[in-house]
Amino acid sequence: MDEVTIGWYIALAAILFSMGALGVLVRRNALIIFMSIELMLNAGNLLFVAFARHLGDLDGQIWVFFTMTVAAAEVAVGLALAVSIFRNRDSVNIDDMNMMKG
Amino acid sequence: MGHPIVFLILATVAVFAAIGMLTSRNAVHSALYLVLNFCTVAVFYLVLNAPFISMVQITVYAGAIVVLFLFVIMLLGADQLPKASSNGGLQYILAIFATAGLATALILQLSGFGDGTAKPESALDASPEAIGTLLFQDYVFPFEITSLILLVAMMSLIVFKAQKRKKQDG
Amino acid sequence: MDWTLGTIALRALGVGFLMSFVVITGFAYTTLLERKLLARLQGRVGPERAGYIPLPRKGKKERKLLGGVLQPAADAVKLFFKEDRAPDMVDTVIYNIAPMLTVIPAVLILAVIPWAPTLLKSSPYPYFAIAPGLQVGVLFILAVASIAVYGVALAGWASNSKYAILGGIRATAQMISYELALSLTVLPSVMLAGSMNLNDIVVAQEGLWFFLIQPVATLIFIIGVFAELQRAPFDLLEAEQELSSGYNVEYGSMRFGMFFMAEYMKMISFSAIAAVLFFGGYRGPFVDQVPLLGILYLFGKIFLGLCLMIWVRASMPRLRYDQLMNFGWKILLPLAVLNFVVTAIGIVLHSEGILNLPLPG
Amino acid sequence: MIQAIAPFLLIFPIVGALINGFFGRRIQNTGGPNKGELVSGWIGTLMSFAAFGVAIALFLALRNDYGPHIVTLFDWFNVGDFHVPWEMQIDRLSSVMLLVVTGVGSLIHIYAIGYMHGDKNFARFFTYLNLFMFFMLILVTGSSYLVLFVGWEGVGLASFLLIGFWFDKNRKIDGVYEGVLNSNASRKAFVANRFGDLFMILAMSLMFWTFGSMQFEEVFAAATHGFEAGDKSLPLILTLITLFLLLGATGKSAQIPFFVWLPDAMAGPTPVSALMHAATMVTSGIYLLVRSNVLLEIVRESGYELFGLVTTPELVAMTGAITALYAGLIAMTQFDIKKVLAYSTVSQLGFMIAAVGMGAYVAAMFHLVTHAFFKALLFMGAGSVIHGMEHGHHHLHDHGHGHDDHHDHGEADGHHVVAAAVHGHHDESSHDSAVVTHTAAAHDDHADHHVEDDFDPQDMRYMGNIKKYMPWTTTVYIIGALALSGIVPFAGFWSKDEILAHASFNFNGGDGGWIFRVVTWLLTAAAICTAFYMGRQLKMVFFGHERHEATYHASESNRHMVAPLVVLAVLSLLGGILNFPYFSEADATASLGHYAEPYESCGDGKIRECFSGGHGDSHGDDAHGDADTHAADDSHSDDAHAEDAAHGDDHSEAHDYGINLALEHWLEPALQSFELTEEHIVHLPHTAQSVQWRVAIQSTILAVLALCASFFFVYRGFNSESRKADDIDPLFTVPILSSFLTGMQRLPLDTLYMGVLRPIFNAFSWFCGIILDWDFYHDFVHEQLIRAPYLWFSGFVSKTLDRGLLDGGLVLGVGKLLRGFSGIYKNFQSGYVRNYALGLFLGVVGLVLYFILG
Repeated sequence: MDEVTIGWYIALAAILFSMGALGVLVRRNALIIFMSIELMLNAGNLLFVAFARHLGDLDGQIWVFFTMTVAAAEVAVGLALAVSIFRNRDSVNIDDMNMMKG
Repeated sequence: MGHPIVFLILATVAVFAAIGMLTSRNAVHSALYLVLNFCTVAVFYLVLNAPFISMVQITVYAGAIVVLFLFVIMLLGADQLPKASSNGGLQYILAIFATAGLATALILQLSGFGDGTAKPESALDASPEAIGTLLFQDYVFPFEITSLILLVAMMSLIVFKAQKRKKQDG
Repeated sequence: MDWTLGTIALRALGVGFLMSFVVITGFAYTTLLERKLLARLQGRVGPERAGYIPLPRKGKKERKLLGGVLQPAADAVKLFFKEDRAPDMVDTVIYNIAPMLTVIPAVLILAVIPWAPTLLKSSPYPYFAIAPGLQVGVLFILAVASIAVYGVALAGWASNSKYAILGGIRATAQMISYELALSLTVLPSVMLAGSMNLNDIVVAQEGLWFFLIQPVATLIFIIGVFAELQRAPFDLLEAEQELSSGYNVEYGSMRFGMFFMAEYMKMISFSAIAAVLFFGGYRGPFVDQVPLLGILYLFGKIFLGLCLMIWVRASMPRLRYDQLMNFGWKILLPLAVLNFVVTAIGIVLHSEGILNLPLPG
Repeated sequence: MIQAIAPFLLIFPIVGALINGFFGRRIQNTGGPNKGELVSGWIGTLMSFAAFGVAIALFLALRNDYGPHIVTLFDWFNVGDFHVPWEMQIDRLSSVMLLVVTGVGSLIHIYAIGYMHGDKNFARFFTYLNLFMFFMLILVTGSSYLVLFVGWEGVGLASFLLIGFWFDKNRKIDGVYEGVLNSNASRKAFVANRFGDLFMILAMSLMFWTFGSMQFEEVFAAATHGFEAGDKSLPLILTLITLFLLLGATGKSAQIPFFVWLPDAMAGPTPVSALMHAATMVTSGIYLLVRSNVLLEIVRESGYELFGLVTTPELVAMTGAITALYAGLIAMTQFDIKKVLAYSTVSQLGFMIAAVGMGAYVAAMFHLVTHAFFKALLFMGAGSVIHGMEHGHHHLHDHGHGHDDHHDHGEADGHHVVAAAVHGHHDESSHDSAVVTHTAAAHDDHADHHVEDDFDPQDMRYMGNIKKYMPWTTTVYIIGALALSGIVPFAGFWSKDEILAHASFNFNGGDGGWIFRVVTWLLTAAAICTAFYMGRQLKMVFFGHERHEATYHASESNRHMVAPLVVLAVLSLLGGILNFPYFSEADATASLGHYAEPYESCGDGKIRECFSGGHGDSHGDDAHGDADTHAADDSHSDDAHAEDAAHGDDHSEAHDYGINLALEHWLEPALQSFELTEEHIVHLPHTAQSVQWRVAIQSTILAVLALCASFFFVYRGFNSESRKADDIDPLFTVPILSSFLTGMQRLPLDTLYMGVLRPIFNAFSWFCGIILDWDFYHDFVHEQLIRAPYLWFSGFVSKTLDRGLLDGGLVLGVGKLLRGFSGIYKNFQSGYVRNYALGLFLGVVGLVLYFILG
């Protein structure tokens, strides 16, 4: 316990990731689901940076950039969708979005 | 890779923030917990010798993404969902078990990875110059691709908006 | 002095306390400056009763020297002693946190501003600042500036009032919009200096202040700062006529005061940033010989910046909301991008030896 | 300079295609539907003109410069040691093709602006035109068979797209939408072309297998080398290669086995017919064979006979000649104005192929060029007439009269032959039944009287006396028709005569065998046919009396359409000077002697090398596969020639001959059959370079006679004076019958005609139309041997197998079985996103656990 190893970060990232996943699965507010996805991405990013540090290699940090870019794009589009769905159905509850029900 | 006490404090805050985000009834509170989580992760980045990423993390996530969330929540007034009929506890139980299982498995199996073989801190030159050099030399193609992704996202938003406006006009 | 981790932290605490104290005190007098200057610009006198030194004059009324010097203290006392109560149905936690969230970024920015060349011979850092080790100072500023919006937005939302939430939404949209142009105009300085460290940027302006090379960027930066500070002519989120002072309408007492505290402190810190990025920072005559002069020079520049802000407030009408958005997205942003591109091309041409431009390095 | 500008040949058209392809619709509809069509059209046209400018520049650059310039654009394949660069070969042959393609193409672009006016897919049309241009230029400039093949397929694609351009026309013909018929026609063209392409691929594969290359230069050099070295297997291989090339050419150039697509291709808009199916695309087969002249000449020289019967050049000549006559005969029986021209095109292409087979490459190219002029002119003139007729018809509809009258007349008159009018449509629509030619007699039994809805602006029987309403079109059309018929001063006379002269030379004094004798007669007969059907068409369309109300309202087409027509008319008039023959043998010989000097100065007959020596910079040694062997040649003469070139003597030499035989002199360096050994140098028969007076006079007389005959016969049918009295259906006048009838009344001579000629003619035309065209030959194969079994098989598969066994037995049974289970499974499909996400996540967790624990 006297030194922080990469394993600690893996554990932390795993916990954060699982929480994000849980959020996606149990929350009904579409916006919070988006946030949970962001949390999952962040867990991944954290691991990237930790490994970059662990391996003394900058590439991990570069990939964090790309993740952030994609996350930003995803949020922008996703929120626009959420807004327009809200305009149509007056709700951001994803349980209301069951038009695909068989 | 940081002092254990620092790590533990930060990790506690991060996990606490994540739990808060998960359990808040109010979407605005969730967003704030998320910001807290992001800021903690940013501090982790600082500890991990990635100041540049850390700052970008705050700017992009805290400064842009969550602000967008807040903006949308406020705009829609969607901070609290009306009570709706939940479709069963099975979903909750299964989800909790599955995520718990995943977390346990990952922690148990992966946290032993590469024990104590971290490179010294000096091995990593994370200055903006180094990142820029790497980004524009080795990763220039993915970089351009991300710019394309952003462009497409932007265009999709514009199209979206334009359609909506047309619908309103018509 | 031995520069271990502990002493560095200690030093940062000490310097931080010192500078924050100076600035927080300074903020109080910035309010006075604003009131006096505004009054002068509008042909009034301004506060003159609190704490003047009476100079009796023969046959006439006495002359008031340093009129109003205690006015900030009086204001503070008044604010502190007002009854502090919140409306019903507010989101208590956030309602209470929001004013603090506005103040914190304003103070945080001070951490990276280089006040002077190194004051202590033994210091491992080449300049005097609270956190001199941060190499990505410019990014830090952008990061902190980007989270400054939370305070206003949350204050608006938590107040559970229509006016307040409209003010909050306006603030969010406005700050997101103008932040882009602001960030883009910071970059030319970074490119010219070749570093994100603020001290490097200051040092690079040894020969020529960047506002001479980058007049457009300077102008856009200043406009962006006005928008970022939500000061006239961009003070739509507290537009009295429309929103009855917007996001802070439900606040009272010192909570209300903290919003103004944040505003004036941000005026100071952004003046400092503008000085650092475009006006040579602490650079001035003899500053290399007498490093302490640097602090004076920087304060002087900050003072001029404050005066500019007040002057603009006195002379410009408020923009309409659509004008604000159009201006930000359709004029400032393209202009900033263009300026950025031109600068990049210029730098490349210079470094290739095709053009001989007066650039540092 | 050539290196620099040549790529723009390809860049301009593709840029035009891309602009119109991506933004065309927007440009076209700027400011309202079709408000911006002129912009869109002129973008395409200007791109085409730009390519024309480049072609002219290349032409000028090649004036003092003989050899091929290889312009490497980029590496195409790099697989191990196998490199295929994408190269353009600019030489004098390709420059002639370039000028024709871009020049005529540009004029047709202009014409198309007028013709397509108001079409809702205006921009798409120009996209396709430019795309076609692009591929055609690839085809013409490719330096290897492989690159050529890319263009070859590309023009096939463009042709497909353009024939089916109006795939959405919803006018019904016999219960079938016209658009469906159009797209069927385009598919037919595509498939027929693919058959030819199959042989192209075979030829290319064989070539690659034999010579290890598909570059023209390398293949020809290797073949020549092998031939000189006396390689025993070479003649057989080259015979096969040339045979396959011939078959490939028959597909694209619509020769006898594969010509069925060309008449149907008239479904496309008229500019397409003019551009592709007359002037450019169909000539690519000719170009291919001319380009491969070295191979053909080697085969001819080796004398290898396929099955012991014919050599491939002879086969080429036979194919061309038979097609020429056959298509000419069919053309005489057509009533659709464009189909007459289509069959005429097939026939004229036959002339060119025959010329190639006889070794008269220059004559073939000459006819190609002039034919491009006047056939484009004729097609566009026909388009103009159709346009006018349609206009008139619309006008008619707007005024809401005329049709009932027609109907009544038809009834009152009681002529059953009225049906002829109706069955024009069967011609149009029945590509499925492929009864392309009908005579009136064959359809008497189908008589019905829907005259009103069946107006067909392309049917010549509805026309008549157009000259009164469309004077410009009439004038230029007559010029084109005379040119095509081979009447004296017009372009067609000179080019066709040159081919006939070659044939006659081979026949009389040359070394050609019996085959060339047959070829000569066939071509002469085809030339007579040509004059006859053109005369018939002129008569039916432009002279006589109006036979339909619409004709009265026909009006001259707009400027965009008329201007190119006038330009082409001038070219058709003057095209003969391109290769004006000498009037005396002596002049020709003198010219040749003079011209041959540079050859001789080269010493041992390496003429190409000799030419190349003059401009060593752009034609480096590495361009020649066998440069070292050639470099060992007489270096002194090379130097001397280089000096000459430096002093510009070369230039003056090349232009000492005036206009006489300009094309021949121009092309000679590019026709690489010169590269053979010394004793085989002169394979281009130079004997016909002076006028063969006998042939010229003979063919002129025959043509004039045929024209007169056609006017005489057709006049009877389509000059019914009674039209004015409005008591006879104008469409009643089926040519043969009515000419016979009127003849009977006036001339005793017609008794003879009635008794003898008419049955013969009827039988013959019936034979052509029904037996030859339908039952007997090509469509029999296509319809009966291929289509019917295919239909049967697909019916079997779909009805019996699919619907009966699979659907009925398996699918439904299984479906019923599954319906039970699905009731249970349905519960999983809650429609809640979270439930699906959970399923996904459980799967992921399962996988992770499997990999971690397992």
